[in-house]
Amino acid sequence: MIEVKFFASIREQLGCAQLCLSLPRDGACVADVLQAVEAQTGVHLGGQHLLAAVNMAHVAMTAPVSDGDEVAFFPPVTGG
Amino acid sequence: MIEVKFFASIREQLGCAQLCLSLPRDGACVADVLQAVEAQTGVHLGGQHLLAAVNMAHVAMTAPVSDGDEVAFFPPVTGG
Amino acid sequence: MLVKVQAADFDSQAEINAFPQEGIRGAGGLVSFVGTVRDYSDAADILAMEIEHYPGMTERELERISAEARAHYDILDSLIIHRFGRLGPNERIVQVTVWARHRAAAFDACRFLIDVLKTSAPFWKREITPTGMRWVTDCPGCRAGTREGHSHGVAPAVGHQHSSMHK
Amino acid sequence: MLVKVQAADFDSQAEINAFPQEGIRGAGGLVSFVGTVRDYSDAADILAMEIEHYPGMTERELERISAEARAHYDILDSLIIHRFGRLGPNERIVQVTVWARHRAAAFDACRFLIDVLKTSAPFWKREITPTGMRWVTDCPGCRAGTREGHSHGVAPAVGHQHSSMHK
Repeated sequence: MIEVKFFASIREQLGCAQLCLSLPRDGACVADVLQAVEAQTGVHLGGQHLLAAVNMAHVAMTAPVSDGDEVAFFPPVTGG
Repeated sequence: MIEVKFFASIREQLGCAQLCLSLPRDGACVADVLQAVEAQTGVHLGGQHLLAAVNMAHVAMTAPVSDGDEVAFFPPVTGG
Repeated sequence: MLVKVQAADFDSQAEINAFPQEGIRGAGGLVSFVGTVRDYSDAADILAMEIEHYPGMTERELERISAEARAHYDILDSLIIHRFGRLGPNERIVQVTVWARHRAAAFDACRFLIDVLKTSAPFWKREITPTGMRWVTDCPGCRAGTREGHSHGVAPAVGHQHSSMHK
Repeated sequence: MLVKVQAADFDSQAEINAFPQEGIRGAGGLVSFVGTVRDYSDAADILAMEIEHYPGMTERELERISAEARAHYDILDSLIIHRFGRLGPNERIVQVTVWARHRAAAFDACRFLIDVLKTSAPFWKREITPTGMRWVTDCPGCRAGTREGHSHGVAPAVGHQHSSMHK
């Protein structure tokens, strides 16, 4: 299983802060996880700025995801 | 008369913080005042870094001095 | 390096006084940036600001950029404090303080830290108005060019929505 | 703009809190530089620092450079505090704080102010040792190139004496 977290406007769009998913496939990448999230929630997140993290580090959408990872999706940050 | 003030190492070299001088000549400049100070005190200040101010504003050695002005000589500043 | 992510307000001077002295011996000075919630005199409908964050990743990112600053600039140490939760006008949001032997490095590193914090630390602001909340959008990715982790989603981008609240 | 030249120590945060709020409405933040007396672990003979100044001209110069910063940078206001008299290791000497709508201008103006202060405000430091005092020499004129008011005296320069204490 992988734990997927959502923050800020993405969390609001999905109406959910966290999901557990099984790894979509061997050798899955972050984009695959996002597609699985969209399939499960029925919410389309494409077409907007979206950042991703794996195990609390920023990654590209093409980054690999392994079983047990924590994946997060969120909009561009606005701290500071 | 003009009032001449000295600060920091210049004050120490002269052994004096303040002098009153008559304007060396009509159309005198800061360098003329410095020469008058050297003549009066017998201390040679040439050959070292020296800044000057007239009426509390930084000026060049060629700046004019008028009767009633406050002239000051001091080493490069080291504040901050 | 010291990183604090907290809801509570802080006193800049007290934080500086309490900073471990061992690492900053020999400092000629410090440079601090303190970011505050703007006073919305011109947008009277904004009652407050609320800051959400990603607990765990936030601290990790702030520690990562602190280490990066130390690797790239001749500094002695740094402190980052960032608040979350609800903040009123003029309240402090963030403080970045850098100690260095020479001030040029302190200025450079402090500026680096706040710039990078704003594009990498997982904080999100929203404005609280009488009729609800709206997310502040800033899009540092668009502003700064492509950055790892920045994407317009897996589907083709169909345009960005930007609110009027840019910092 | 506010300029304070004083013997007493100051609390950075208290000074910032007490700053007139009218002029800094709309500030997104502030940048501060605080300069301190170094800890002379490697020069154990230095007991303290003493700062002499030119009363009247000091305030005038600090006000002049504050006005210059405001003319050249998009800032809201600034505060300069500089102490004189005897200061021990790690004591605060100077604080420069700049408020601005956007942080880039605050960083630029704060740096400008401390750089210019160090070459134009009439303060002189000397180190107090068990056997006497020695003036700190820094020669910003030599470092920064020719500047109005900088001269090697009316006689030809015969060389500069520089102490080992450079900041």
